[in-house]
Amino acid sequence: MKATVTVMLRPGVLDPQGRAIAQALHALGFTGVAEVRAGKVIELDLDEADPTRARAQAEEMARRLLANTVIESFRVEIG
Amino acid sequence: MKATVTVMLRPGVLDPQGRAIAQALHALGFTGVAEVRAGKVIELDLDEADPTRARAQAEEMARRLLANTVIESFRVEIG
Amino acid sequence: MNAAIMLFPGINRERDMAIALTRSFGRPPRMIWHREADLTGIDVVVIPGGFSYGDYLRCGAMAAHSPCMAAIRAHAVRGGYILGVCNGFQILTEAGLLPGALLRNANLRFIARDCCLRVERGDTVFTSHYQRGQVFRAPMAHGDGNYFADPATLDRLEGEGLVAFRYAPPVGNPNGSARDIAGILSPNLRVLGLMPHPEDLVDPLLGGEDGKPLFDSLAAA
Amino acid sequence: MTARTVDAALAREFGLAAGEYARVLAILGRTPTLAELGIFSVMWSEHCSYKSSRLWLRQLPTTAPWVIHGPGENAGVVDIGDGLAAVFKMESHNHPSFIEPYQGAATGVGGIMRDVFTMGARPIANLNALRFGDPAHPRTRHIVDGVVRGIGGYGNCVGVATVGGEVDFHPAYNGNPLVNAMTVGVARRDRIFLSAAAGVGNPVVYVGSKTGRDGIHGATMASAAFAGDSEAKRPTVQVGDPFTEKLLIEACLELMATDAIVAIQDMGAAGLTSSSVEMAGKGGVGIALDLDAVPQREAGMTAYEMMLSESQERMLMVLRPEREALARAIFAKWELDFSVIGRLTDSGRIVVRHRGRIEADIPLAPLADQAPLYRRPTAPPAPPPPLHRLPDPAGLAPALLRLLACPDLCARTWIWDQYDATVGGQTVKRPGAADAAVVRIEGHARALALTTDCTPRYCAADAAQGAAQAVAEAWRNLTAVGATPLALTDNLNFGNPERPEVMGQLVAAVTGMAAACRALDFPVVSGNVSLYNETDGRSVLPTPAIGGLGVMEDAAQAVGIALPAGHDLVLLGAATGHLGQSLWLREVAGQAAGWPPQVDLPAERRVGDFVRARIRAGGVAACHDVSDGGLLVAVAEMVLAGDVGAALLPGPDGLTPHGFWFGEEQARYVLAVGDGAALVAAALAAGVPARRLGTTGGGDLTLPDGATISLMTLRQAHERFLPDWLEQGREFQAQG
Ligand SMILES: Nc1ncnc2c1ncn2[C@@H]1O[C@H](COP(=O)(O)OP(=O)(O)O)[C@@H](O)[C@H]1O
Ligand SMILES: [Mg+2]
Repeated sequence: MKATVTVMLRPGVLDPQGRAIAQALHALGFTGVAEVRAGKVIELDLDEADPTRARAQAEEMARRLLANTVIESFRVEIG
Repeated sequence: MKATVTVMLRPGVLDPQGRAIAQALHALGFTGVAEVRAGKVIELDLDEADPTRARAQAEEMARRLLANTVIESFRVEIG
Repeated sequence: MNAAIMLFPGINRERDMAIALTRSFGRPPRMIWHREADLTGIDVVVIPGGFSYGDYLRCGAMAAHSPCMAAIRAHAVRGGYILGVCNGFQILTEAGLLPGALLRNANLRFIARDCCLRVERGDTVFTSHYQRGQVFRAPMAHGDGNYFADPATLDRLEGEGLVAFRYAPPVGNPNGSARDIAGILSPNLRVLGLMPHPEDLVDPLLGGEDGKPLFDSLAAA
Repeated sequence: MTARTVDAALAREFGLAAGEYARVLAILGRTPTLAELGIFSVMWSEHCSYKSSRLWLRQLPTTAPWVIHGPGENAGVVDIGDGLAAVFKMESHNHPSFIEPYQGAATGVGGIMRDVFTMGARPIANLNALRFGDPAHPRTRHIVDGVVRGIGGYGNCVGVATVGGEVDFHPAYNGNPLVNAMTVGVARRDRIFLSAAAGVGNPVVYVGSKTGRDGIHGATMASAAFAGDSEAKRPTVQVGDPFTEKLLIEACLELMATDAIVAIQDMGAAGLTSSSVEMAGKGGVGIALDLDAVPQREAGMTAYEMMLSESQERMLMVLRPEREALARAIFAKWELDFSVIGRLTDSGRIVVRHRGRIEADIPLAPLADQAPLYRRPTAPPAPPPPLHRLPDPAGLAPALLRLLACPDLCARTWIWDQYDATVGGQTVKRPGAADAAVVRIEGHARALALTTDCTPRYCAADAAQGAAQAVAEAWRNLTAVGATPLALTDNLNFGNPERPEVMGQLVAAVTGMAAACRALDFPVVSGNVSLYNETDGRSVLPTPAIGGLGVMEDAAQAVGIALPAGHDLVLLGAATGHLGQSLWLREVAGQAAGWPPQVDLPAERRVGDFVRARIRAGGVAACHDVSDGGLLVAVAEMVLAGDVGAALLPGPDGLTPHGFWFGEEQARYVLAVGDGAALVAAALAAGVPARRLGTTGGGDLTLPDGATISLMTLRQAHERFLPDWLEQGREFQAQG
């Protein structure tokens, strides 16, 4: 089962990378972009056929290692 | 309209980060993880109500800036 | 005081740190490979700078979750001293031994230059050979040194006098750190984390001895 | 690469000329397999075989009593005293850095470090010699940004201080930047590891990262000119993993402290092929490889792919069989792959097995001995346009400010500030502090002085003089910190050798280098040739980059360029007002004309030896050689480094002020000393031209014509360009 963990900076944490991307997009003429947020995505190949258990595992991994919950939040997608 | 651009290393391109994450997860006792790939995600707030046009814009941004197509591929989700 | 340097894979300033400790302590520190984390007889555990596990995922994250962290945590619980510099600071925050987190530098670049640090308290085991308010120079070399904590945590740090060093003029705050914070202490004042590298300025030939008082302080404790 | 028929057409696609393919057929007596064709094509590529340059490189002096290993090993090795040796080399990653600047530069740094630690040396310093296109060209900014990040990204992570280098901009590099990386390591002189395999039956061991399909045919790519379609060559881009490199350094050095290693070689260009062929070939033995044992990152790789892969961070070793378990344990500790992939044989052949089939079986001797060697036609380089007598269109102060601000002279702070120059705790002179970086050797008083130099515009005008100048400038930069120059490494970057005028430049450059090396006792101990640096038929400027290494017994004697207050400034060396090919001529008068300054090798030596002796004797507070931009720029750089002003005296009668202050004559130094008159007298007595220039102090630079420039004005002019251009996104405006 494949699990995708997406990790984003929490709202309130300054995201200089997102801001830099927004500026660069504007400079390229993409003026219709408002906010940009940059984050990480981690794709996991899990040895687990049950989606519920796979999700629980991936969430546990995210909590323990993949995200730093002081600054980041995460979401998990399965399949 | 919100667009999410996910950028991953192309298949076959060395992903040292993914490999290191896999090893760290194993060390933490998550032995059921096979491959791990690490990538980036960029969330864009687009000033565009039409999903087709929003997708086209986001794809153009990915090609021109967000992804380094020499080594990375990308996918776009809308909404 | 007996000092030990923790060696995680990818750490690269362990030699600099050993030189600085040897100068002040008069004998070399013990070097401890992360898989052999026996800390008996050690008073101060030093986690040096570098790129543990390549800084992949997040700086310090993987080292902070490695098995030997249990021994370091136990050392802290025992009231032992811990010094984390640069990657070591990142590891300590990732491990929850110090609050907050180190984000990417605000300019999104690696910054390697000298900065100026103001000593916020001169009455700790790490800073007794400095004067409070003294400004000294230290090389910095990091891509992720932008200190972040939520406002309540920042207020608590300041209120309890746990800010050890702040970036100061003329160089100022190079990386965007909240409230110019360059180094912080644990509530019992026994754990110090800081981003710049005092260990790289302990020799007049290399540009000065501005960093030496930190190690002299430890040696005298 | 499934089931392509091997024939002359495929051979041509692989970069083998018709005659070369015919020779392959003759050696094998049959049609090669795909893997064999791959092996021949990379071994006989320009990059690996030096087929266009080998004949000429023989002119270079490579020996001296202090040279332990000259060219022919992974890196050069020189005796630096105290039982120690310095191991160093420079290598190019030009084409990869154009395709993917970050990864191209990063893997260039990784590759050259492996050449150094494979010989048993701990890398202690990196340098980088960079040439970029016109700042006004739309792609240049992206390339500069990526290359600088890549060099820092790799070197900072591995924890080897990046202490020096050089940067030039010129439109000739628009489609082909040059990224030359140099690494210097230190080893015990009796613990140098070589690559010649020995001991039939001994295990051949693969360590490091797994093999993927990265960079297949990278060596061939580095041996072909670019066309506008170079994007199509992209799949060969390799990704660097500095974390693994760091582990590999530590694991190799740990193993090297034992007696386990018989021979060791990094897997660089042409990966497993060149490392196995060279190790067995040098040792005069055969080698049998079993590719099933190669650690693989991807499924279904063919023998061809594995033999040609340029995956990074891999090494090949021959071990004593009884030490295999010990070695395996060390690599397990560092969590690196370790696999016995073959044995040495007495067959004199390389035999490659994969999935039960013999995929290659080639006699090693003819693969090396019959490698192509060309004496390509040469045409003498065209002389530069003549320089006519010029009035000064600007005056000293405006010209100085313009020069200090121009891309080729502006402050490189924006670049160094991204390189960790202090890691290791031994950097005595950081970038910008002195003419050469000075790095002490841990636990010793001794230090190495390191520099890279080349002035491509001189080489374009006169390749022989330009190349001699590059050698002389490297020697001078080492001298200026007080070091004894010992040896150099080079990176000869040229265009397409099949063009007679390019070949003419190469031959002239090697001749000029050889003369300078001989006159200065400064042998060549390692190097690299990078040809086919052209895009759409336009060659880069001939760029023979020189990496110089010197030693000083006491690091405390190292002198920098920063002026102290209250000193006299003295010029040593002759002033003739030579403006041909000067930066003043280009930036202020808008011309590139005339011959470059001539290199007077006996004068170079006489002045340099005098300067070094004065520094050793103490009493020299600052020293800076006079190079790009001339005397006034040299003084201004000293003023800025010291944050101390200076007041200058008029130049000699008979020279125009702009000729005196902006001429680029060679063999010159500016010294700050307590007693200028005494120094001038001593110099003249030693046959060294000398002249008092002025005094130091205050907060301004006061010129002999009375103009006064504040340090702040100077600094702003000097420091603005790179940050404005790269951070603020400001477009480059050519001045004048
Ligand atoms: N321009 C040169 N001057 C002197 N020696 C050179 C030059 N170019 C290459 N060499 C030497 O030839 C040998 C092979 O070089 P190279 O193929 O670049 O090494 P590697 O196999 O490590 O990539 C090395 O010993 C190198 O030092
Ligand atoms: Mg090599």
